[in-house]
Amino acid sequence: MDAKELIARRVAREIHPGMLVNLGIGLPSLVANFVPANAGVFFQAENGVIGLGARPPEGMEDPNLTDAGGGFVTAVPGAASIDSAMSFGLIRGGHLDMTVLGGLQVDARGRLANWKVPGKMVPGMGGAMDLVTGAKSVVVAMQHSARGEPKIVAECSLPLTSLRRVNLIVTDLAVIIPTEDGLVLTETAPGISVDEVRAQTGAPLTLAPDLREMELA
Amino acid sequence: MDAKELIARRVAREIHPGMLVNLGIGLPSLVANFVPANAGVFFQAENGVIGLGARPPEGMEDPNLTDAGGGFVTAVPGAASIDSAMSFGLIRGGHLDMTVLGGLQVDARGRLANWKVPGKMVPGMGGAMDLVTGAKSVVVAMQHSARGEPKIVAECSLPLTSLRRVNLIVTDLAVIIPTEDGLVLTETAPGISVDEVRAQTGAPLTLAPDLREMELA
Amino acid sequence: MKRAIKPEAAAALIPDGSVLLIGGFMGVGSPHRLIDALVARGARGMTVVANDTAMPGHGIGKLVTAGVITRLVTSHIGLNPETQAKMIAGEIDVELVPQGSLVERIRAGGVGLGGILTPTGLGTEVEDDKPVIEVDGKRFLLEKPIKGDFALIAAHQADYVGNLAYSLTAHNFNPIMALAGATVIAEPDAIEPVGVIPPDAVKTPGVLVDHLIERAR
Amino acid sequence: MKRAIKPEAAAALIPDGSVLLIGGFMGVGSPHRLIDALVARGARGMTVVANDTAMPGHGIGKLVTAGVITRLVTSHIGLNPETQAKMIAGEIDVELVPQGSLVERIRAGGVGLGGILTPTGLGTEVEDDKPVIEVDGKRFLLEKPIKGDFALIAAHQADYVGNLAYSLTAHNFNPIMALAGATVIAEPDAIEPVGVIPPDAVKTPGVLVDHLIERAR
Repeated sequence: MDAKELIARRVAREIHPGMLVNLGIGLPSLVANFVPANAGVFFQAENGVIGLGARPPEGMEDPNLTDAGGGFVTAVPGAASIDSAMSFGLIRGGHLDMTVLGGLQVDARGRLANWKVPGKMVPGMGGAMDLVTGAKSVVVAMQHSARGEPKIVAECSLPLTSLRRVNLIVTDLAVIIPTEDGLVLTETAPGISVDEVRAQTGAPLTLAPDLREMELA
Repeated sequence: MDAKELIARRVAREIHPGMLVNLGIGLPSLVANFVPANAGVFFQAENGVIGLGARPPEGMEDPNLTDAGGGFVTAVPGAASIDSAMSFGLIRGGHLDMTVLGGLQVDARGRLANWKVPGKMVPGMGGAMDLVTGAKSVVVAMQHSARGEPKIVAECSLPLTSLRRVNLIVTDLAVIIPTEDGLVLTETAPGISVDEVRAQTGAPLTLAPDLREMELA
Repeated sequence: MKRAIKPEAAAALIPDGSVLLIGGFMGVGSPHRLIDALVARGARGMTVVANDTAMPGHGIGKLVTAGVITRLVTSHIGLNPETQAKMIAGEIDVELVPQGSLVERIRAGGVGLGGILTPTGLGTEVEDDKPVIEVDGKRFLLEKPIKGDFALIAAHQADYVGNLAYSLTAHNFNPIMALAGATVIAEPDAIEPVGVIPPDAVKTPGVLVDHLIERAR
Repeated sequence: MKRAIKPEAAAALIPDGSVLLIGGFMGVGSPHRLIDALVARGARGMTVVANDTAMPGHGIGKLVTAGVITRLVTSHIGLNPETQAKMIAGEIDVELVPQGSLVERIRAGGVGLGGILTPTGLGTEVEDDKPVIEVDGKRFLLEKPIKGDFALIAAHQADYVGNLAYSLTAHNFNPIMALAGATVIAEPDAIEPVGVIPPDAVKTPGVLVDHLIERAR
C-alpha cells in the first residue's frame, strides 16, 4: 500500500453515517474510495454539489457535473445542486461536519499552512480558509515530511490558513491530535516506531496513554 | 371616479414598458388595474413573485400564490419565484425600478412617514424601509389629507420611513415633485384649483412653470 | 435519512422558552399543522421570529391568540390587531425589524457572518443605538445576526434525505430560516422517495433538515 | 424581452478597461463563446473577478494567455501555472480572496449591503490592514462589496424575458454575479419560449439580465 492510500484509508475511519464531508483536491479526494457507498455519508464539493458520487463510466460524463478539481463525478440519489454562496454558507455557518485538507505545514499549536510558499508557489487559498474556519472538524491529510524536511513544525514558517486549531493530523507515519497543550501522538503506522515518527517531526510530541497502531478502513 | 381610482390611474402613467415595479398593499395595489397586460411591465410582490398577474377566476386560486396582502393572484408567463432574501436583495440592491407606497405623512424635504402612529397604530414597517431606501424611484400614492388634516407637512411628526427624498407624490388633488429646494406642484386634479391644493397642504408649494391638469391612464 | 414524524411528536421536541424561527408570509408557507400542535400542547414563553403574525385565527396568528408568544421579532403586524393589542398591553415584547434586514440577519446567522451592513433604517427609529459603520464614505447600520433554537418551516416537496423544494410565494422566509435553526423541522405538502426531486430543484439541502412532519392523512 | 445576440456583438459592447465578473469553476459554467469573442476582438486592460482562472487553453485561462487581463481578483490559481507566472512577472496584479469571502462580497455588492463581516481570514495575510469589527465579543473582518461593470455568466436554460436556470455544478458563481454586474450578459445552453421555464426553476429573474447570447449553431 502506498503512502497516499494508507492515509486515505485511515481518514476514512473518521467518517460516520449521516455526516456531510468536504474532501479537498488531491490526496483528500481519495478518501471517498474507502467509505462504503451505502454508509449514508454525503460528500460536498465546494463548487456546488452535495451528494458527490464516483467517477462516471466512460461516455457518461456530464460537463456540468465535476468535483472541485474539475474531474467528472456523478450525483448520488438525493443529491442537491447549490451555488457558491450556499456552498460557503454551509461551510462558514457550521453546517459541514468535516473537511479533509492537504497541508504544507502544521505547527505545535495545530495551525495549518496550505496555500502559499512565498516567492515560489502561490496557488491561492481557494476554499481552504473558509473550510478551516467553519467546518465542525478539520482533518489534515498529508505526507509526514517533504524531501526529508518535517511538515509538522514548532511554528509555521509559511503563511497560515487560519488561526483555528485543526482537529486531527493523519500522515503516512502517524495520527496526531493537536490539543491546547501541544501535539499528542495517538497512533503509529504499521511498522513505524515512535522514534521514527519523532525523528521526522519538527515539534514536540506527547504520547497518548493508549498509543496504538493505526487501523485502516 | 373615486379618489383612489383617480390616484391609481395617475400613478399608472408613470409606469413604462420593461420596468420592474413593486406595489404596496391597499391603494397602490390598484395601480396594476390601469397598466395594460401587454405593456411588458413586471410587478414584484415582495413576498416572492416577479410577474404578478390579476386575481384568478373563482375556483382557480392557488394557496401558494398570493400578493403581499395575502390575496390570491396569478403569475404571468415568464414569472419567477424568489425567496425573501432575493426579493429584498433586488430591492436594496437597486434592481427595482419603482415602488408605489401609501403614506401617512410626507414633509417639505420629501421624506416619508408610513409605518407608525406612536401610541395608536403600529403596523410595522414591513418592507417599506427597504423599498424607500433601495428602489430607483419611490412614488407615494395617498389621499391629500386625512380627516381634514394635511398629510403633506413642513416636518413629519410621525416616525420617518427613510431619510431618502421620495421622487413623486400623487394624491387625489395634485401631483407634487419633492426637490432639493422643496415641493413643486406640477399637476392639479381635474376641477381642483391651486388654492384648493394649497389650503389642504401643510408645507410650502412652488408652482411648476408648466403646471397643468392631471392626465389619467 | 429522516423518518417522518407526527406534528404532535415534533411539538413535544420543542421546549417552552425556545427561540423559534417560523416561515410564512401572511400565513402562506407557514407550517400550519405544527403550529396547531404547538397550540394543542399548550406551549408557552416562546420567542418567535417571523415576517408577520398573519391574522387572528390563521397561521402564526393562532400562536398569538393562544398566548404562546412572549417575545416577537417581526417586520409587520398591521393585519393582526390582536398582536398590536397584546403589544400595547405589554403581553408581547415586540421588536420591529425592516423586512429586508430581518431576512438578511437570519441569513447572516445561518451562514456564519457577524452581522449585516445595511443602509435600511439609517436616520429612523430603527437606527436606535446601533453601530453605524462607514465603508468608502457611505454609512451603514450594523444589524446583528439572528439564530433560532428551532426553525419551523413549510415546504412543497421533501424527500427522506430532507431535501426541500418550495412553491411560488410559499418560499418567502423558509429557505433562509432552514440555515439558521439549531434544529430544523420541515412540514412539506408531499414527501417523495429519495432520488425523485431533481438536484437542481432542491433549494434546501437535506443536511440542514433534522425532522420531517408526515403528510396529512 | 431580450433579443439574443451573437457573442461578437456582446464582446463589442464591453470596452477595454472594464471590470468583469466572470462565472465558472475550473471552466465549468463559464461563458465560453463570449470568452472566445473577447479574445478574438483583442480585448485589453480588463479587471477580472472570478473564482479561478481554470487552466491554460480553457475558460478564463484563455483570457490569461491572450493578455486580456491586467488585474485579477480570485481565490485560486493553483491549476493555471501561466497565471502564477504572469503574477510573479508583474504582468497581472492578483488579489487573492478566500472563496467564501469572494462570493459573499459579490453578493453584498449585488444586494446593496455595505460589506461582509466574516471570521474567514482573521489572523492571516488576508487580514492585512482591513478593519476588524467586534460583534458580541467575536471578531470579524470587514470585507468590502464587489461590483462589476459587466457580469459575464453561463446558464443552462434561459427564456426571452431573461430568466435563467442552472445545471448541477455549473451554478457556482453565476447566480450571484447576475446580481452584481451593471450590465449582465448571459450565455445559456438553450433558450426557451417565454412561459416554458417553471417559475420555481428560475434562479435568476430576467429583470437582472440585459443581454442573452444566441445559441450555438
